[in-house]
Amino acid sequence: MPLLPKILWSLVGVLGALAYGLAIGGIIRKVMARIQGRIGPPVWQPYLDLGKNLSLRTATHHGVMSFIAPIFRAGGGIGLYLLIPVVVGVPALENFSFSGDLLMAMYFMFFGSLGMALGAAEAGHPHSPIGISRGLSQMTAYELPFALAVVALVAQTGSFSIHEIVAAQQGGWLHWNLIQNPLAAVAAFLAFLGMNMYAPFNIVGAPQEIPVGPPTEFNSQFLSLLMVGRATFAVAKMVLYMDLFLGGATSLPEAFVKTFLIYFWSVFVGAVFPRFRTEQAIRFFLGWPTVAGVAGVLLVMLNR
Amino acid sequence: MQFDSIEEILDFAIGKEMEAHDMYMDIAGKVKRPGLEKTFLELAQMELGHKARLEQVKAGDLSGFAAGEVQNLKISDHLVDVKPHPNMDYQEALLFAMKAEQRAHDLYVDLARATSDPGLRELFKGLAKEELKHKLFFETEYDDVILEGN
Amino acid sequence: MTTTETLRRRVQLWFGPQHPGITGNMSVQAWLEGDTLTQGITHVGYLHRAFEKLMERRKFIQSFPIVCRICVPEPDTNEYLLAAALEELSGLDREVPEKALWIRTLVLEMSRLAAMLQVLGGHVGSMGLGVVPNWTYTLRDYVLDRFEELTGARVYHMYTVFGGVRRDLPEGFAERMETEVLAKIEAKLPVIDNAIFDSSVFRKRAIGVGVVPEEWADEMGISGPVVRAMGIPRDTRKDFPYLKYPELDFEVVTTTGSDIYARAWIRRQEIAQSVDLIRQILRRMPTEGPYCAKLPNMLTWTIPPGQTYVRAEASRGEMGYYVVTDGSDKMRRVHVRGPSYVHGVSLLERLIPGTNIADLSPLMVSLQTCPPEIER
Amino acid sequence: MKTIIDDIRARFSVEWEHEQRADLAQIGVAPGTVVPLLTWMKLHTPFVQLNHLSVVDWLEDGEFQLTYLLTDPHGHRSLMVCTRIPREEATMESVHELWPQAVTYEQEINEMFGIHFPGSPRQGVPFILEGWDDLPPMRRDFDTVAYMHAHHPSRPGREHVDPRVYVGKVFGERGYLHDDD
Amino acid sequence: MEKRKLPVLPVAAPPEGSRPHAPLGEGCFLGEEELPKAPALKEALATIKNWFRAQSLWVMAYGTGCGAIELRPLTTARFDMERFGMAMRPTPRQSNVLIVSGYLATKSLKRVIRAYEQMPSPKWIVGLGSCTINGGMYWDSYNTINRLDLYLPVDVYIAGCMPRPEALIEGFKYLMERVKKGEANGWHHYLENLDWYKANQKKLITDWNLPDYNW
Amino acid sequence: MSLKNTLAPFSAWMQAFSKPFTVPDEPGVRPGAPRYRGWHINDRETCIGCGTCAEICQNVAIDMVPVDEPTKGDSGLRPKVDYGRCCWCALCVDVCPSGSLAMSNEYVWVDHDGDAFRYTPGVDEKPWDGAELGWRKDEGFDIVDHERVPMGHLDPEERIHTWAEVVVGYTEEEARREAARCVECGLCVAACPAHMHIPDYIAAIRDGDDVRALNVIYDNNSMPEMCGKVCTRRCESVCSIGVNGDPLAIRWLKRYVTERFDDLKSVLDVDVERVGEGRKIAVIGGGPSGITVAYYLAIRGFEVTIHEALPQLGGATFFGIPKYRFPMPSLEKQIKLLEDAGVKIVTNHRVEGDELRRMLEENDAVFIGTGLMKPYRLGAEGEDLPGVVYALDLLRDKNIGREVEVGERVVVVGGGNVAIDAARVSRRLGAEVTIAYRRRIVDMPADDEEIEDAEAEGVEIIPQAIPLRVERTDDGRLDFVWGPAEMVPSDRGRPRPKLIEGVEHHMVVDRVIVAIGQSADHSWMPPDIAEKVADAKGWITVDHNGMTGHRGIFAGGDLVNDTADAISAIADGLRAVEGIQRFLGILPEREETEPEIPVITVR
Repeated sequence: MPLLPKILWSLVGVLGALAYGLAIGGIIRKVMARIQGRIGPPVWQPYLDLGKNLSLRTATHHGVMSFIAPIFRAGGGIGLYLLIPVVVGVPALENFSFSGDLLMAMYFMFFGSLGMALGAAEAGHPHSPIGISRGLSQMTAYELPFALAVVALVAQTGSFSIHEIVAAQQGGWLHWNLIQNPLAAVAAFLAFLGMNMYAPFNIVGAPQEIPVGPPTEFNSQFLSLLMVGRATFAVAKMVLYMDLFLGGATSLPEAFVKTFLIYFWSVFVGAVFPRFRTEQAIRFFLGWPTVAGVAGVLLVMLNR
Repeated sequence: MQFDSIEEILDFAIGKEMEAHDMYMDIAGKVKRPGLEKTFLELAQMELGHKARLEQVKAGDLSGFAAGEVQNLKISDHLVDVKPHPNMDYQEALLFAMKAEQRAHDLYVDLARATSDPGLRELFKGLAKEELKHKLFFETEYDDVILEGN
Repeated sequence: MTTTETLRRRVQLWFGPQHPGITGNMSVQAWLEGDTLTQGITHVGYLHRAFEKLMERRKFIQSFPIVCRICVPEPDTNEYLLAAALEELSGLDREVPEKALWIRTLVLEMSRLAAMLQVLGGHVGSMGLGVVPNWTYTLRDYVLDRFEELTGARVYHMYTVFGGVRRDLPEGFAERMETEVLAKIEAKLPVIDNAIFDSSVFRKRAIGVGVVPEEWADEMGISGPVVRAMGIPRDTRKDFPYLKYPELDFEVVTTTGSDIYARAWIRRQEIAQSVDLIRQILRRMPTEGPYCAKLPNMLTWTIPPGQTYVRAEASRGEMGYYVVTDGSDKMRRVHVRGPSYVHGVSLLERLIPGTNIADLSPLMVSLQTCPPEIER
Repeated sequence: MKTIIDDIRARFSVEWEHEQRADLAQIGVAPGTVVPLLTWMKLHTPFVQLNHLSVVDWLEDGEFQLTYLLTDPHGHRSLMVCTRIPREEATMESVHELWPQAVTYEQEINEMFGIHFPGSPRQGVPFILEGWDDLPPMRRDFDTVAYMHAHHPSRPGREHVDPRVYVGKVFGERGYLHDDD
Repeated sequence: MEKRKLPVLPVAAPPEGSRPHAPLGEGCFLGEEELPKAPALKEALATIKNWFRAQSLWVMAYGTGCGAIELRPLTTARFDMERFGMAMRPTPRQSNVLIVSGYLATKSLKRVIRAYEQMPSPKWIVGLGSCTINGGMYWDSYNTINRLDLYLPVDVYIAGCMPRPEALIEGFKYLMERVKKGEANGWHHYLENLDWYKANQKKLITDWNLPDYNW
Repeated sequence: MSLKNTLAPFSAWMQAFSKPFTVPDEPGVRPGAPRYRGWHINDRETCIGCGTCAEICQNVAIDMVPVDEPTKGDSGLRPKVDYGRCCWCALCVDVCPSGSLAMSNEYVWVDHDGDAFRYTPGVDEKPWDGAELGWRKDEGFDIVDHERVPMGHLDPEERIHTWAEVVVGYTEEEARREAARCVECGLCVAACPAHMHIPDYIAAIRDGDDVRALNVIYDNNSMPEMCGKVCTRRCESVCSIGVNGDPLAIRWLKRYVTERFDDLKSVLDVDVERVGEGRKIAVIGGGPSGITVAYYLAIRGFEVTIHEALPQLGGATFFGIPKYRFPMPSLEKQIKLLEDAGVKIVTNHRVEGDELRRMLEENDAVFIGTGLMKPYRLGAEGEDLPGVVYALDLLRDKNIGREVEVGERVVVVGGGNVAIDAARVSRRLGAEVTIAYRRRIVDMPADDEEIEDAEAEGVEIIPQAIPLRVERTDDGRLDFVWGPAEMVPSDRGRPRPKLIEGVEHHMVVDRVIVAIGQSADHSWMPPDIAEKVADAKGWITVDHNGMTGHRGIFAGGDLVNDTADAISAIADGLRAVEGIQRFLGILPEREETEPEIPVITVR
């Protein structure tokens, strides 16, 4: 596919990911509301929120870094998304996948949070750095089982290319890495709980302790940028997980179903648990998930 | 007494009213009690009003001539008649007027009973009712003023 | 370590007054070392309305709409206590009819139930679980529905007044109470148990956190679920019996541990206890008779000089009213001694050092700090 | 209750006593007796709990009454210890060393009544009020309505006609023993 | 009760020519001074923006007074305000609506002013209960203000003590309607008459130690 | 972290599959409870504007605003509620004496204008007017005391054998308790002819300050002790707490205060300028109006002489009211005060002939308060028989101390207080008494309490009995013949009795006491003056100063007003006190201006 149409298609894809990310946010809010016994907001509420935030006036000024932070955040999300093939076999939705893109993806997963950390720290509110420190500590913790799981997969497939990992899983659900390497999958999906920041691992932005944490000081357009980042980042993560463990997708509907299920997994847990303290969360990730991750790697090693 | 026509009867009635008027005028000149003279003059004036009404009837305007039932409180019925005298007070004046109207009423009732012409009888009854109305006026006044505490 | 060093390592952090984790409109000024609080000072006064001052210039009957505002979630204890104190000082207490006593007991128990439900939800709500607070607030709302039916208002009932209560029980109240409230609460409680007490996360967060040493109980005057969570069966309803509580069949709930979990557990048990007590009360409620004594003209009522202290068990602990009269138609002085005064200031400040920052909000909920009661 | 009061009488001079209820007695003592009495009570009697500390302003007498409510948490009874101190330059010994929570009470009383407790840690530190520059507000000579009028304007446009005065005026009520001013 | 005196009126009157709620199209209607000149476009854009704003009201989670107790049922399952697109936000930076839930002690007022000024425009204040209108039952307290609108611009009042959650919902619907029409311009009035508001605030808060406007 | 503890919380997901708790967002889904306390509603007609709601409102949320013309028993004010203050405690509803104020169960009111939250319920139209549900007054709960402190009475059996006072009077404790029932609305002030400061002295009694109370009472009533015993108490008939209960015992409270002091002069604090030094006033008739004029003018320095035909001052209160209602010492105390004030009293002196003319020349003004002394006649046959007496004569003779004889059986014709007095006096003289009254008992002008007392004493009352004639029986007694009456409606005033023809009842009695009313007698005046002063019914018309058609002649009392009670006479006296001073140029002439509405407080 020529470059120019590819770029255009990627942009369309980003917008689609944003739309999907927002929509899934709305659905989840609705589902959460139902388990709480409420009716809940309309499904399109996140769009309204985004539009509302765009219509507000910016009133704060915390220095240049704090302006850049949302851009980092959004950039992290979009960048991650752009690296991962969404639907294998449809060039328009394969984005900029290349050999070794998994490494880039791992990097981009850090990228947004780090940028956020820089900006939020500059915002001056004490709750922001507290939230950031919690977020980074927790991230470090869940990255370990996730990285181990990725290592296991890479070792299993022998490639750092997501495209190839997906290709290796084709031919029926029994070929999925979820089945092929269940231990790595367990490690990765437990890490996903922390990654998606639903309870019990949402201490980063716990409103009861540190009002929403890092984004405390962000408002209006910056906040909408953060929303964009969060939505696309979530979609990118789900697509990544889909590609890594659920055999990718060969059509858009399949992608929707799989990604939704992945997202729903964290909601399913998050809806019924309170949150851990930071050190408890760290202890959790360094416990069973890490063991599973190590075991997963070992399994691959032994299988060789 | 015999009457042959309505005009005759009305003339008779008008004559009666004039008699009453003259009598009240007469008494008004005699009473000593302050204000009572004025009362009697008013009574006399009232009789003139009655006379005017009757003249209207005579001219053919029967509207409002003692229509419907007139209440009879029967206050004067068992009270003792009084003779007009210079030291009359208000109670006596009312009594006197009441009795006078009652007499007129009784007269018309008798006449109505005595006559055989239904038209005339109706007229007499009407006149009696008219007098009853006058009596009611005084009886009400008596009931309100003299019998207020009773 | 020198002071300067200490200061450099410590971050000052304000919790509140605008803070979703704070209980009500108050604030805690805290100093952090890492994730741990080293010192905390409670700041109150954001809700100070000067009730005690206002009551000094209001006639007795005019004071009574005001007292229920002292504690927002549980106004009836205040109403009852003011009425009880003034009845005792005026001698009206001998004329309060039987039925009024029963209704008062009912109202107090209902308000305890409502407050307990609210706090039980708050226990996990402060830890980020949205499900249970939604349910318990709904259940509390069912209680409020009955309050509205009984008293004519949802939140501020202004119902208990000198000599009795202001209105009779409505027709069919007991049945509606049973089907609309008690049955629904009992149906939901097991699921709530699952979501709270069986939840591994809650257990991790709550067990062994915020432990109040037992020896503080006597000297600080700790009361309510906090003291019962230490295993001490201290309950004003038993210790200083009032209204119809001596005639009701219930045991003081205690447990051990004295931590957040224990206090939540006490509250959970007391919800069940309240449900049971309300059933007992409604069963024994007299159907006939007046619900209020004959009152003198409240615009000119005077009470002979005297002073007294009356107490009752609120959901938070022992609530007390110290009332001084001087023979005029107004109170000379009324002092409201709420349990939060001890729990929310002295006890909280003693507990804060060493507490994780994330545990501050659950800790305050478990102490059931009610700022309007502290500053009045 | 009687026995404990007798015990107290044997050791301290009690000005008056009154049994309000079976579980509540009141005694009055001189200000100097309070701290020794409370110390003795806490150490040697079951009355170990300071339930509350409160102040009554007897403006007419020029005195503050301090009321310490002690409770026997196991015997379920309370004793109210009252003392009166002069209003001018009011000072009272602190009991915060006996009961740590008394600090809060003394801080509040210091703020609300202007009574000074030397040695109590948070004297003069604002507790409830902020930026207060008037009389201590709980004193009876502080007029909250006047303060309200001066500081918190109400919504204008209200007019009240007192029926008592109104009908008197409309129907021409007058007095004859005194000349109108 | 004793005789009441005339209240002392605020130090400064509102500046001449200013109006409490400037209608749409007059003066600064949304605060977007730098919008395109074409009035039709300007108005269309304003309509769209207002529509979005009305659909997504974020309420600051600050229970300033006892009215907060009825906000909890409102946010939780029984009355669920989220179905109207409203949510509680824990920080003023991300809130559009400040609910002053009843009386305000002077100590609270200071914090409320600060929080309000930190909210991004356009922002709205909902006065809840009698206390915000004319002092409510604490009218004679030395520590609570009687009229909120002397210190902060109020867009909607909801009468009651407490107003029931349904009344609150009605109030918010009313606010949404006014936002949609561009009539809820209290924030703009505040900025235009900042001096007057500040004078009132400073008259009451004697130990004013804040910057004059907390961005 | 056991498996159970990890899995158990997931049971919460069950809720996602059941119906949400949320109340649907539709109007009317959750109406206020049947006794919800919502916005106020008021019945404008039932409301009497007493302002008790405003009084009890601790938030000062209620203003009384003028809505209608004030009348006696209705101040014309109506409560206006400021919802910027209201706290919905509904004390105003519970206290409302007339029961007009209530609350609807509507609870939504939203506005952007803070000034909008005020309205006058029942006057300003609101959507919730006429709401069926909401907080209403309940019978079992009252915060004002609707029950009067009972007044001790002598036992009826006992009292028909004695002339001692029937009413025992309040003790101090009882008086304070009764006074504490007052809500100080002031409606009574409007109803009282003399506009006494009723709430003020009741408040003083409640506070235990009897001296202040007495001073307040004497401020515009010179014979309060008499009023305290026999007043017709229009005040109590409009008493706001009497609307749904017993009105305050205003009369008994006044009686309590006035009885407490024997030496009035030393207690009364008189502070008036002696503007009348050197001016002379003659008062003809020593009744309440005359005494009032004399006292209040005398303390102002006027030289006042009272001329009284009877041996004792007091007028009707002396000769008309039996001593078991108003004992002599009480009257003497009042007269003593008059003497102390320097009033010259001439008793046993009937002014006649040209004396009035002479008085007019000698004095600066003359006040006539001669009252109604001439009884109306029965007008029926047999009235002149011996044994038919007039009640006034009977009472006067008894009070002056003459020997009075009524025989064993007496019929009293009439239904006023005089009739009841005559009946009860006859009862005490040992007779069996029957009262024959033309109308129904409810129509009786006599005081309800008097009627009850009379019945308790064994007086039989036959209502709707019209006397037809009196005949002499063979054994020298009287046969009183009466006929029953039916009540017929009237287009003017109350229903009127109408004789049912043909039925006659007979009653053999020793005395027929006629007490149907009395009229004035002006034969003592020179006719030319009388002509200017009086009208045919004997009534005297006066202007706003109390002055008659003749310059310098003032009048008051039963002659002037048709209410025939002492307090109205006192009110007339007070009017004359001012009128005389105006007439003499001491006070400025009254300006005829619209009275300004006294806005008492802006809050």
